Amino acid sequence: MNIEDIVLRKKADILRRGASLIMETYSVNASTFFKDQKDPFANPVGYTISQGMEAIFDTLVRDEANKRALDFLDRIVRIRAVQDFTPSQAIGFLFSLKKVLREELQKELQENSMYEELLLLESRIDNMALVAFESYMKYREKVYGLKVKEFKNMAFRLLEKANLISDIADEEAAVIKNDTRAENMK
Amino acid sequence: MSDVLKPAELSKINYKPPRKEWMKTPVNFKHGMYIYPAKAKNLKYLDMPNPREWSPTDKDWKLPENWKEIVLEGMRERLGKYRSFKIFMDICVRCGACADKCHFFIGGGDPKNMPVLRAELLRSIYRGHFTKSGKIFGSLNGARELTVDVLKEWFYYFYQCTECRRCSVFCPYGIDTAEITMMGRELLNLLGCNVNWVIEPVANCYRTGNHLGIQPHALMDMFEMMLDDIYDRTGIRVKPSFNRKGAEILFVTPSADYFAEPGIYTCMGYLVLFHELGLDYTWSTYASEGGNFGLFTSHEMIKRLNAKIYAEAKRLGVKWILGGECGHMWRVMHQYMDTMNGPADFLEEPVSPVTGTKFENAKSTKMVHITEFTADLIRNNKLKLDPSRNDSLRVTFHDSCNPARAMGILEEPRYIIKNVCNNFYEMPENTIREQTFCCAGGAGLGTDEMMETRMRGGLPRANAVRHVHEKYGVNRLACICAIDRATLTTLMEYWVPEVKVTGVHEMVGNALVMEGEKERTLTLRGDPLKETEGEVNV
Amino acid sequence: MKLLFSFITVLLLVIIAYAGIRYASLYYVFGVIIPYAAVGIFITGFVYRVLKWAGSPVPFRIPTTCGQEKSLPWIKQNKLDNPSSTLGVIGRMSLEILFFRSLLRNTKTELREGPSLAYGSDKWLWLAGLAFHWSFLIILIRHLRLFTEPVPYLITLLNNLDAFLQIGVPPLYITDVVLLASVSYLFIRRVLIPQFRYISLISDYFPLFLILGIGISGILMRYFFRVNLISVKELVMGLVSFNPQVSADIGSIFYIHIMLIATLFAYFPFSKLMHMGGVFLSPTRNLANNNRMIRHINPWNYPVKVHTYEEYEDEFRDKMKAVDIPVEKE
Amino acid sequence: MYDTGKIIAGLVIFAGLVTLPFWYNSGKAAAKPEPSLDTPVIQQMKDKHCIESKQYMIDNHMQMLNEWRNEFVRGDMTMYINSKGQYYTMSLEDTCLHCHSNEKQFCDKCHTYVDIKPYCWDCHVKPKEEVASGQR
Repeated sequence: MNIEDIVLRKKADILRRGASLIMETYSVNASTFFKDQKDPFANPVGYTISQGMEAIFDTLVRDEANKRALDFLDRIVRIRAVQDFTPSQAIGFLFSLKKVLREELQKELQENSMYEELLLLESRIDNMALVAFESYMKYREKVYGLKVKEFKNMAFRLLEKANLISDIADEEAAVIKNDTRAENMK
Repeated sequence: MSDVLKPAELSKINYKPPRKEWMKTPVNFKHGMYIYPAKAKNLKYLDMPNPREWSPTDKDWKLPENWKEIVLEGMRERLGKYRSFKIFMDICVRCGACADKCHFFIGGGDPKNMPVLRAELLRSIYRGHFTKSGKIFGSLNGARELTVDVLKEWFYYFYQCTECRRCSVFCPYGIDTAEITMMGRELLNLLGCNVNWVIEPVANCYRTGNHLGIQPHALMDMFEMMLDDIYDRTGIRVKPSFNRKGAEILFVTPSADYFAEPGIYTCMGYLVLFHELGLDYTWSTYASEGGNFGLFTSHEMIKRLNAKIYAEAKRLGVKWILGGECGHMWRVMHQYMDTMNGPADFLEEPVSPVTGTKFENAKSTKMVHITEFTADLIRNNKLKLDPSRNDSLRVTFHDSCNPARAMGILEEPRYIIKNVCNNFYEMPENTIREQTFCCAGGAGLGTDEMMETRMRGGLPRANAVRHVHEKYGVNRLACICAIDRATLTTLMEYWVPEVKVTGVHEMVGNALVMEGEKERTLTLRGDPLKETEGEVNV
Repeated sequence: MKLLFSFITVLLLVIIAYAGIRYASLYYVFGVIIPYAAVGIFITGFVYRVLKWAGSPVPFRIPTTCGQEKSLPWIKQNKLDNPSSTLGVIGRMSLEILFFRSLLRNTKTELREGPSLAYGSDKWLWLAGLAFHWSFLIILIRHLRLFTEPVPYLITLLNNLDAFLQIGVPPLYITDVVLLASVSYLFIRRVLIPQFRYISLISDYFPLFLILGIGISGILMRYFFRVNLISVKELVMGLVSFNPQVSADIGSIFYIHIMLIATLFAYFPFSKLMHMGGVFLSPTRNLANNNRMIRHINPWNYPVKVHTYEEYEDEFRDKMKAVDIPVEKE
Repeated sequence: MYDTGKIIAGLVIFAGLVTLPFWYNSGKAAAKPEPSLDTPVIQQMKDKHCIESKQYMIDNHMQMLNEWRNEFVRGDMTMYINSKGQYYTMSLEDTCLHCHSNEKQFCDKCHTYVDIKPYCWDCHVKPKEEVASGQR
């Protein structure tokens, strides 16, 4: 029996504890709500986490850079990137999975001395953490990008008027437009 | 392999916040979660108290010496003036029905964003200073002393509420956090603790008539550009009038519609619609702002800014007023304007010049919502529409908070959308109509300084959009609010980048078949009309 | 801490009543003075509180609308959730007060994942709240049999209905069971769910304990430590006809019951229990959404400083003229 | 907008409802019920006693009757042994009503007063009223 089988067998427990460890990074008030409210629209955070954990788990066992899993990981990180966390806190939940694995598999690990296999599993978690880090940075940058973009949108016409915005594709049209405008302004 | 960390050691990292009582947890101002304070020059221009340079992260907020007296006196005065305030302070039973209804709590999990606790921030002071039981039992009964820390907490959390009223829908006593937040902000304003994102638009609006402080000649430039774009798309030169005396209708819309992307396209929608109808109407440069950030400041400021609308209608001698797509503007027009600045007895009961329909429901205020006006046109077959022009769009509709929960405009926009486009899909039931989720940028929070807070607060809205995007391939989010058009655009970009935001009248403008138009190849936005947007898959 | 404080206070009340009767025989104090005082405080306190609310005006009409407004005649208005007439408001308020409609709104949902049991704690809140308030009301009315002579037929009927299961002697009242069950639920919910424990105050726990105490003492009295009902009614009738007579042949459990009820009545006007009166006055519920049809008057509306058109034109006249915007003064 | 009129009206209704018992009973002296023991059988008894002490019967007669019924109908006991060791037949009609043949003057007096409707007469036939001659 290899470690993947054992992990699969304990899937439900591992998933539940994994998700619950993430939830517990929130205040106790929020975590009960995130855990208990099952409506995906009334509770997008809890829903995303529990859905995401399942996908992450599958990747862990199968060792494929499964697009679906990465997508779900991305969704979790996307949420945590705008919540009240430091970067390490935002991604740290993946490492808490290691804790879950070790605790859940403690008996089997000792009996079958599967530590090497465990290391393999853990390195998959490390890989995912790296992916998560990339996502995290991507979304942090996005947040800053949005700040700039929103500012531009807000005064779109003013910037356009000051010739600060110009679409390359519309270059030709813009020239004509600016001409007529120049005339109108006279 | 014995040096594998034991579980207990691994678990030493503990993110759980200490389990302290909420009163003993002071706020910690972090970047991205507060808005910069109002600049002194803006406060001075508005004759508002305590203009100074300061920052919420400062230890010393440079409060007036007798600040405590000012706040308590302010509270006493407001308890005497607003039954709502007094009742809402007294009757909450803390049943918790509201707790998980706030988008900021749902998306972030900060317990003080539970509406009940947000109100308790104020209630605890009320108990401590205005009730016997609070004075006797103190913190045991949820009472506390007014301190600078309390003030900081107020500032933090009352500018983390978008006054969307969602919690009020679920409260068995109708306790409205918007009302409580408004009181909290009024008290903060007495000390000069306000945010620039609100006060600057207020000052600008007061002086120039609009939030960005655009002067009349520049306003005309903005319109020129829009008119050029309309000519470019339709081949028709629309000629609106400004400050024209004797027009039948005064049209008022938020200024973001002339300046901001994608608001301008909605504005182009109005322009082509009115042109096609040959409507006898005028814009005003003096009353060029429908939005009213006074609502996010104080009741007095609402009135000071709103006064322009009736004053201008009277000066121009119009018969009635038509209002554009906006959320909080309509809260003011619907629930405050007539009471504050009425009676509008110099106007006439609104009648549509095109269909002859009497707008009975606006017979006192004399101001009609544009979706009521347009829905009536469509119902009476007065518009030639080609909904297939919007075929590249798969649309869902976001009910903006104020039209939904302070007016009840739910069917009119839907009726219009269904007539101007062929693909309309509703979001899940508990996220629309009176249960709609806020964009998280209303009530003066829509600034980039609050980006993180806004993104997480907007998650419930975005999540429902993502659902219809994945299920039906929705790629356009329609709304009837200028703040929505600005903030949802950003929100979508973060959570569901495939979905763009539009005003309802932008789609009307696209579908409208105009007399003498050239064959349309571009939308008002300048996108190719027949683009099939390849990746739409159902 | 808050929980303990409330519990001990209620316990203390029980002990005071027991000791007062058992060891000091203060029948007149506990049977006459305290009940009169409690009712006096209740009525004057209640009226005072409501009048205090009434002293503040409703400056603006701010209903929370929960459905389609009245607009064009062919658009169906939701007359109950967004009323535009007094009749509609009465309908909305009735649903609110009799059936807690706003709380019920919590149950609406579509598309749920996972076990559906976990969801719906809000529905339980509605159900427990409704069960609690209704059974409390029925129990209150039922007690009128001890306050009236002859007993009106309607009260007899209510008594019989409530006991129609005919379990045991004297027959079990359904509302007794429902009341205890629902109050227990409301209490457990407040203690066990962290969100609610976090927001709870003494003034939340105390009335719960008090009502639990009243319910338990009442049930003990009816089914276990039996008291002489004839004497009880005699005492009560004496009170309501202002001719109080005390008799020593009523057990101390009765006085404990009375003590707790008296406390609840006296405490009522100073507490959140005033939501009973307040719910009628809530401006987001008891106003019609007819703002644009009928002007609402604000009694303290005062003139404010505005930026007039003249001031505006003075500042921008040249710029306006430059782009041909008509001006008042050339 | 104060709505003073409506609020005052509401308060008057409220106060009226709360004080209803005071109004309902005003001017009426509430007579304490005196169950009558005046029946021919009791009159003839030398030593006037019930099967248990008077106080015990006042407090517990309903439980006793309930137990009697259950025992008689569903159990196998037909005799009751009282605290003094005397035997009585478990019978409403033959034992209780033998002496207390005046239901209206005896049972109903208290039951009506505190609004209790015993369900004895759901099964049993109401006895013919026998009142001592002097009563009429």
